Amino acid sequence: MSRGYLPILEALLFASPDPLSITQLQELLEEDEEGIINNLNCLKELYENKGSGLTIIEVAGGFRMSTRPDLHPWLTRLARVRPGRLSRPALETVAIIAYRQPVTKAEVEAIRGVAVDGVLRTLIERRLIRIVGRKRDVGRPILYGTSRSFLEYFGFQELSELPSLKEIETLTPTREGTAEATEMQSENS
Amino acid sequence: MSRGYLPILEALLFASPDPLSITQLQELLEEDEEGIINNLNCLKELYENKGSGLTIIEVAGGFRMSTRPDLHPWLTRLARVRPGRLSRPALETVAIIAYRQPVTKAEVEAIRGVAVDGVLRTLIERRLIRIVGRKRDVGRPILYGTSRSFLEYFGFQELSELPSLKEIETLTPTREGTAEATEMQSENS
Amino acid sequence: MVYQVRLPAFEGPLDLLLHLIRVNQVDIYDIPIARITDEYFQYLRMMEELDLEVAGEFLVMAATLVYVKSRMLLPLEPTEEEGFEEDPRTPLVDMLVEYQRFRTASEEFALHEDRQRQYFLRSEPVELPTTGAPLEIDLADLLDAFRAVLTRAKDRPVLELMARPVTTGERMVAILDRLALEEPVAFEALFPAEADRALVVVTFLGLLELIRQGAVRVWQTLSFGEIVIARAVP
Repeated sequence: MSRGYLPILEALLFASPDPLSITQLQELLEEDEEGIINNLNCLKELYENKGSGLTIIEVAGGFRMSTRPDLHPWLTRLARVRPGRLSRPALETVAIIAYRQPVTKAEVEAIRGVAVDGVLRTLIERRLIRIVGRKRDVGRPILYGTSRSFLEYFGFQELSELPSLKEIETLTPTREGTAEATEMQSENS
Repeated sequence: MSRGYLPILEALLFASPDPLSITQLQELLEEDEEGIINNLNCLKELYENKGSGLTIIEVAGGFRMSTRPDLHPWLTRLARVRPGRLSRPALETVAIIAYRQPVTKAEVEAIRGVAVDGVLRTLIERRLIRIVGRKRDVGRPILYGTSRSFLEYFGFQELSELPSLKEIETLTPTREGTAEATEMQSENS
Repeated sequence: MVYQVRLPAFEGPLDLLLHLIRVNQVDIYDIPIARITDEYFQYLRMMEELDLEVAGEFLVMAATLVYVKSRMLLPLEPTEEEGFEEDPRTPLVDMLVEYQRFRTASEEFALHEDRQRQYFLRSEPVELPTTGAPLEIDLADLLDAFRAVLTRAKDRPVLELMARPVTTGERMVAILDRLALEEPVAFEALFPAEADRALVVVTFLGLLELIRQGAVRVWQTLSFGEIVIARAVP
C-alpha cells in the first residue's frame, strides 16, 4: 500500500460532511478494503504518536475526523470568541417583531404557529427587542418592539430604513434567480 | 514555548467554522502574540514535513484549516454540493461593490451599463454582499457593501488588500499598449 | 450542411463597445466614432435578424453614439474658460475606461476565486454553544426568515397577516400609550417614520378626536415652532 494515499484519506475525512464508510472510501480512493483499513489504522497511529490534537473516530456508518476528546474544555472556549448567531426560530421571531411592532406574544405566535416564550427571552437578553408598552386589550398584554442596537447591527438609523416587504421580495431570491449569476459549472471542470 | 499548545491550536483550528484571528487565538490559548505566531508556523511546518493532507491558510484576517490545494481533484469526488463559480456579470458587480462601497444599485448600474437586479440577489443569497444601510438621498436607496464571506471566498485578507484600481489599470491596454498583445498574454497565463 | 452562426454574447453596450475597440485596434482615447457607430449598428441589426431581443440599454447607447457622431461633425467652439469645448467623446470615453477598469478587476477576482476553490474546508461546523459572544446577524438571514414566515403564513388562511386597516380608535390608544411613556411628545414623533399615507391620516384623525374629547393638550412655544402634545391634566 503506497503511502501516497494517506494525505488523500486525511483530506477526505477532514472535508466530508458525513462519516465515510469503508465502501465509500474504497470508491473514492480506488483501493481495496484491506488497503483502506490499513491506511485508517496508519493515520490513527500517526496522530497518536505525534500527539496531534485530532483523531479518527468510528461512528455509525463509518469514520470521521474529530478533535481529541480530552481537549474538549478548550473547545468550549471557542464559543466565547466567536460571533454568536441567531437560531432560525429567533431570526423569524425578531423579523416578525421588526415588521409588525408593536406586537404581542400572542400575535407573534399566531404568525409563527408555535410558542415563542423561550425565544423572546433570548432576544431580550441579547437586547435585540424590548418591551415598548402594553396593549389596551383584555389582559393588557405586553407589546414588543425592536431596540436601538437591533438597528445598529444593520447600519440603519431608524426603523423606516428596514427593507420594505416589497424590497424583500426583490432582494431575496427565489430558486430560479440563482442560476442567473452562477455559472452552471461542475466541480470537475 | 511549550509544545503542549500545539495540539490545542490544531483542535481549535479544526473546530472553528470561521478563520481565527491572532487576537482570538491569544484569548483562547492565553498566549502572547509571538507565541501564537510561532505555534502557527510550527504547525504549518509539521504538516508540510509529514506530507499531511491538511494545511493552514491565512484568509480574511485569520487562520483556518483546509485541505492541501493540490489534492482538490480527489475532493471533488466527495458528493458535496458546492455553489458554482460566479458568472462574469456577478464578478463584475461584486468587483464594483468591493471598490465603491457603500454603493447603490443605480451607481453599480451606471458603471456596468446594464441592470443588475438578478445579480444583486444572487450575491446577497451567497452572502458575498450585504445591505449596509440607506443613502441619505432622494428615495433613500439601499446601500450595498461586501461581507466577511466575500474576503473568505476570494481569499483576501482585508479590503485594503484588494489590488488598487490604479494597479489594475496598468494591466489594461492604455493609449500606448496594443490591445491584442495584452489579450494574448492573459489567455496563455 | 447547417451553418451555425455564433454571435459573441455581450453583457451590455459597454461590453460590446470595448469589443469593437479591441478588434479594430483603435485607441480608446481617440475613438473613430463614425466607424465604431457603424459597426455597433451592424451588430444590432445582426441581433434583430437572428430574432434576438435587443435590450433597451443597447438602444440607449445607439442614440448616444449617433449624438456624439453628429457633434463630431461640427467644429469645436472656443469657450471663455478652457479655450475649447470638451471633446464630445469624452463622457463616453470616461465611461468605457471606468467600466474596463472594473472588468479587469473582476478578471483578477476570478483568478482568486479559482485558487480559493482548491481549498476544501470542513462543511459541518462542530456544534458550539454561542453564549456571551458578540452577535453577528446578516440582514439577508433576517429577510429570508421573514420571507419564510410569510410563505408559511399564506398557507394558513385563518391568519390575517397583511396590513389590516388601522382604526382611529387604535391610533388614539397608541397616542395615549406613547404619552404614558414620555411627555410631552413632538407632533412629528406621533407619526412612525415607516407609516404609510393611510396610517398618517388615521393617526391625525385620532389626535383630533383626542383634542376634541379634551384628553390631550397641544401647544406651540413659538409661532412656526415645534408642536408638542401632552395628556390633559385630569
